[in-house]
Amino acid sequence: MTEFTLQDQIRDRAKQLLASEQVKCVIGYEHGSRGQVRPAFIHQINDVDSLVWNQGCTHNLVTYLRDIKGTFGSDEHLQRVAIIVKPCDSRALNVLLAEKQIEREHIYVIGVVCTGIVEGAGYAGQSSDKLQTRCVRCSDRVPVIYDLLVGEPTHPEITDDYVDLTELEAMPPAERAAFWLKQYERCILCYACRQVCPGCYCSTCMFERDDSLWVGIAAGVKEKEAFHLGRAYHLAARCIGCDECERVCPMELPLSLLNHKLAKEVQRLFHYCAGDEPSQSPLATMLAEGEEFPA
Amino acid sequence: MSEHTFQPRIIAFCCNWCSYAGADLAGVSRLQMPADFNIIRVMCSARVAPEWIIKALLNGIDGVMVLGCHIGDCHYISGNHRAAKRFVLLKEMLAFVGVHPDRLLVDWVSASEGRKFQTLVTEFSKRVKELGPCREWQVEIQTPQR
Amino acid sequence: MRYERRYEEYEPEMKQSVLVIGAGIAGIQASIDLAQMGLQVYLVERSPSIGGRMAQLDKTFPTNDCAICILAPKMIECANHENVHLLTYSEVAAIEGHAGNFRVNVRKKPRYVDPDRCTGCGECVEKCPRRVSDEFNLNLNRRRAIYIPFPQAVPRVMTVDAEHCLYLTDLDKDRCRLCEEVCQAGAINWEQQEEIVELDIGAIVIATGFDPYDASELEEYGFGRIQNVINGLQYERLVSASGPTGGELLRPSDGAHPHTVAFIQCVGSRDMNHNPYCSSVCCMFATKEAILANEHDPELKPYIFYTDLRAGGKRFQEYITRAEDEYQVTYIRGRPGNIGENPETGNPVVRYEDTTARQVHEMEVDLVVLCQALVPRHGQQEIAKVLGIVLDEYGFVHTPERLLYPVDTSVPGIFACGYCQSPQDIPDSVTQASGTAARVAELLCREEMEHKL
Amino acid sequence: MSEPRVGVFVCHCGTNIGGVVDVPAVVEYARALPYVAHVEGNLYSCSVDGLSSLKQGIHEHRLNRVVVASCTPRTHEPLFKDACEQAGLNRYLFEFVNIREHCSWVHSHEGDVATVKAIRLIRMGVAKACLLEPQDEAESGVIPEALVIGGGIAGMTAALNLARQGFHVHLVEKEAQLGGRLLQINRLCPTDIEAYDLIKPIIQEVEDHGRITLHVSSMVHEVSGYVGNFQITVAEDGEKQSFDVGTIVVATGADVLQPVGLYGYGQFPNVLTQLELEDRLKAEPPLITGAVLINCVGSRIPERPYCSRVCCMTSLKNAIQLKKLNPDAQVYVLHRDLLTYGVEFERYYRRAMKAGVRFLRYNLENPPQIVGRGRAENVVVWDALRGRELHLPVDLVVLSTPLVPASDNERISRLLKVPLGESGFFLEAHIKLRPVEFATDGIFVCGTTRWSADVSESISQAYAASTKAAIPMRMGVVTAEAITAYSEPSFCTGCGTCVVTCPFNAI
Repeated sequence: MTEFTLQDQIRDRAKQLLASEQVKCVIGYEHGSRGQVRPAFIHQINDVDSLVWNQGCTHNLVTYLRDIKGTFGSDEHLQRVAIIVKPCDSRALNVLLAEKQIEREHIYVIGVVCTGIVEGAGYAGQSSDKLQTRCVRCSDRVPVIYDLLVGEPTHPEITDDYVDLTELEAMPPAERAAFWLKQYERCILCYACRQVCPGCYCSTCMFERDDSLWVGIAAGVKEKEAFHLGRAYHLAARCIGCDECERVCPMELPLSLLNHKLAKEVQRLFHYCAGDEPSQSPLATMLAEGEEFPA
Repeated sequence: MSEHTFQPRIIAFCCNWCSYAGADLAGVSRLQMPADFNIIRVMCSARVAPEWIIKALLNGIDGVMVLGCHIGDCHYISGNHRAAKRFVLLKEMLAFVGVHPDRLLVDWVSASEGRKFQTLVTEFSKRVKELGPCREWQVEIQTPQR
Repeated sequence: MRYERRYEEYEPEMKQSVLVIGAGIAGIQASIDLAQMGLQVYLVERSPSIGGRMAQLDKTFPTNDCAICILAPKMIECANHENVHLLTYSEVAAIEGHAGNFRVNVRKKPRYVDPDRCTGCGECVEKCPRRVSDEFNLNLNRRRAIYIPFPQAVPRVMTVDAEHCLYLTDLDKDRCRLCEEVCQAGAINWEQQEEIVELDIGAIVIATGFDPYDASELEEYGFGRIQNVINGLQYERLVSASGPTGGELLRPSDGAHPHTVAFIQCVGSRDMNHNPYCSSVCCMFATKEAILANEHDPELKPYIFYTDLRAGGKRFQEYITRAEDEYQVTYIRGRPGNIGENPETGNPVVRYEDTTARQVHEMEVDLVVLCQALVPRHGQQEIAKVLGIVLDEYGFVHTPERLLYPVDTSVPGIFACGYCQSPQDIPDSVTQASGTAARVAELLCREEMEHKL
Repeated sequence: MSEPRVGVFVCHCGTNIGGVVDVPAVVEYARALPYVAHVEGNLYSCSVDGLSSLKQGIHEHRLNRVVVASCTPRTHEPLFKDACEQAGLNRYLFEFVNIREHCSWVHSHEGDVATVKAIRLIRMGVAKACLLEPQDEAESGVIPEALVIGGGIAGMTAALNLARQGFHVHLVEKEAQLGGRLLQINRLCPTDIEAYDLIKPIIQEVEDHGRITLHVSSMVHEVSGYVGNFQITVAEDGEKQSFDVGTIVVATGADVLQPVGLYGYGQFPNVLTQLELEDRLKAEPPLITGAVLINCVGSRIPERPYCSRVCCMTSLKNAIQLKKLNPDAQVYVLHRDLLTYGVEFERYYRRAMKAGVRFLRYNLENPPQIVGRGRAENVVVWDALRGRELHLPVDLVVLSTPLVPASDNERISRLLKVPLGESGFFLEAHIKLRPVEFATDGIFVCGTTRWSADVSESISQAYAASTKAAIPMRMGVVTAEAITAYSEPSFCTGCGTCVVTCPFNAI
């Protein structure tokens, strides 16, 4: 199985869907002007052939669904959207489905079997042959939700070892605090991390509400830290680990570490993995019989 | 109060129905305890937003207690269930960014547990004292002239 | 129906007011419901505070809810309701009239404290030199002669115990009056006299509750003779966080932590020599107390000696299963023949036949809790006489048409709810109390509603 | 709202606060706090003098926020809020600071520390007070009509009581006839009165009552609205009818377990349930020489752990009836624990023994065996108390089975949005103190819908539910809690988590 055939299958189905007017748009990937892969929004059959699929397709396209919420028309004139998802992205679909941000009948999911995305993807001239670390530890080769599956399913025996966290976890608390403060000091509060995140869909972010006083004009490190910790916590048990926040950060803050740490703890404490199912977060449900915290 | 001894600043969020009443009973029973905590009354332990705790600990508060009704006693049926889950995770997160997990204490105090309230406050205050200031940008609170 | 017809014989003008006798959980619930229905409620309570027996309990089965935590808000709600008029430290002295129109005299005993001035601050309590045994804590400790019975008492007004006050009893007439000296509110009033309050009342609710049966009547169990044999209510105070030991389970003889506790059921109940009836709540409260014992100390072994395990309420049987599975509670079917005492250790020695194994054993334990029968409150006979209602042979208020009218006494317009009319637990008492309000409304509110519509 | 003008009243509480906290220093400090327009110390803020001084302060200094620093809001908040209201200030513009229970009493040996703490608490209180906004307690009307679902003894009692109180009642019964389970019962303990004699006049009165609208052979089809104003649609043979009510009482009853496969039931013709025996006793009383009644059939077992409360008495009652029909008959009750609680049942138990009914205790490890060819002939039982096996010749075996949740419960639960508990019976608002209420306002429950109960208990509960339903109807208005959550449309993303998590179905 080569990438070429996957790409062909994607194009074929995209053509069918647009031709039969089953969808009004296909959200996928195309080559950018400088050769990098970028998101594509295909409305015309003629444009379908620009769709690509390769190991540079790093973007989590689910994030674009929140922008078109409310544009799907009425039941009689339903205008669906097709979306290409990797296994990781598909978990974000489940999160949004559970949180009623999208409805299943509004989307046609083209799930692609994924063997991993390379580092530097999404940026011209930076692609390498090395898989992203999140892909190395990823055991999901098949999307958890799809209408059409493209590719041959494989189920490699990989378990997340959380090695990226080991170093920080081993540090004395003071050093850890220093590490993070150093990072947050560099934050320029551009909010790119939030904009790219499929889980950050609030119309007005609570950290920017004018009555909240969370992030003031001073934008000191306390406020930056409060923003990042608050955002990470808001994503706890919801973040599916696409690491788009880290990819888009112009200051290259290691944002994924905190998200990954929370995912690890959510798994340990609540035996829950975000996006496995379109289900309520364990933080919103009651304790099960016999469950006890603080344990 | 010597300038050199560290006086921690602690917030105790107490739910209106059980733990605030437990704190009242401690008072009625004249149970003595350190004074470095302030109680904030909330309707339910689930009302305590994690962001508050984050903000408090980053802004000069050295320890936060969240005290609610015992599981099963919640006035709002399941509020404390959510608090229980929320804060156990928050602790882990705080620990990961270098805030000692002992700076956040979540426990249940019923209206008849004045003594438990005293014990919790006393031990928590002791522990936070050991840990020292949470963040260095402490602002000295003005004390009145007597 | 029968009562419907009977009421019509009386004048149409029904007094829109209700007298509730007894301010335990049943009386409080009935008062709140009646007040919310728009009736004026006069809640008469003999002791200085409302709250009753439930205020003395530590936890409640089958949820282990803290009793005072769920009761105190009800007490406050009741006292604060604009239609409820509390008459604490008062007794019903005389009644005449009939359904819809009773005339009631209530005797208010002197507190020697002006309730309008007293702020409940408690300074007088600290200064009072006189210590007397504390009936709220079942005489396990001592209180002062000026006191409030428990911290959450309502109203929060001090009471001078006239029987023990040094000044009032002439024991120290010249010197004491310390309470008066320290009271900055000027609330102490030695001139206070007994007062008779006259009330016009449409209906009467009696909810006087229960007393523990005096277990010393059963000589073989050594209550009152063996120090480490206590009764169930004393145990409640011992494990209560607001009790005399601050919630530490310590046995009376030496203040040591018990490691084995035996709970004995049917002490004076289901017993032709004492009280033939079943007290209805002991199986469950013994189970609760056993669970609490094990919660206080997971190493502690609780044993429950029972005749029949009566767990017929909602979630009761499950509670018993949990006691066995999670709290190491052992149930032994058998009624102990006698309890001795090991003179060296002070340990009670329980002699019993395990009737399922048909063997006689002796078990030495650190503490014995007698789940004594519960009997109508003392003074029940006198109240019945004043009200003219019939009691049954055990002193419970007789409800002649129990099946259809479970809260109607033998006198029209007088209703009874809670333990004073039949052995029952808290949910049943609360239910009956609310139910009583419906019966009262049927009597008093008909006309009013008919005019409205 | 205009700029805050906060008044701070610091209570000495005699020496309770004043003896520890330096109140004059606290008062001085509070004067300097932002927006504070007036500060004073009181000997007792809650005394008549204190309260009038508070009201005077509001007028003289045009205060629009009040902070009282004294004891606990749990006892004194209503008092001060009332005082504010009397002085013309909205009661929600009051803030309580607890410097007694939470300060002077717990730091009583450290006056300086307690003073500093009192200042901190007051500063917090003033800061919060500045943000307070006046609130109105919204009122809405209550329709003085009730819906009672279920025409058994509980439902009829509730309906009749409400009607006698003067309210209009819609009574919905799914069968064609009123009476419910009691129609199938022969006699009732402890008086052994015929069940039909008991309910006949009640049915008559319900049918004749001018304020009760009967909907028989009907089901509640749709419910919407909230306390005071529910819209109900009832379907009778496909024909729908709508009306509005203020409150709802659920009294739909329970089912009785059919002991299929237990103790030869369904296999031997002479193994009956209690209910079947009742039927026989009514129609053609069987003359038997040997009968065994087995209790706890299908209850107090791992898959159905609860004790059903009423079955022991049913056994006793029918054992006595059988004994009455033939005093020479050998009638045995096999039980695990006999649930004859209280005064009357215990007396009834002694009566049964006197009548010659024999009681044997069996245990789960060693349950009775029914043997016979074509019909039950012998019951073999291990007598746990005597430690021996007994062979009891029988011509009748009766099984006491528990009440189980009605099959309709789930439908009603969804219809009314009220929860079912673990066992499948309805879940009340609080098992101890709110036994006949649901967490949802305006909906109440009674009788075996809630839990196993005998006739008298069901009636008590029906009266209780009736009281609870009458209260809002009698008040005529329901007051909504002034401080409640609301959704801010510009921030709401419609995730629906609040809807799922609210245990009161308030959203």
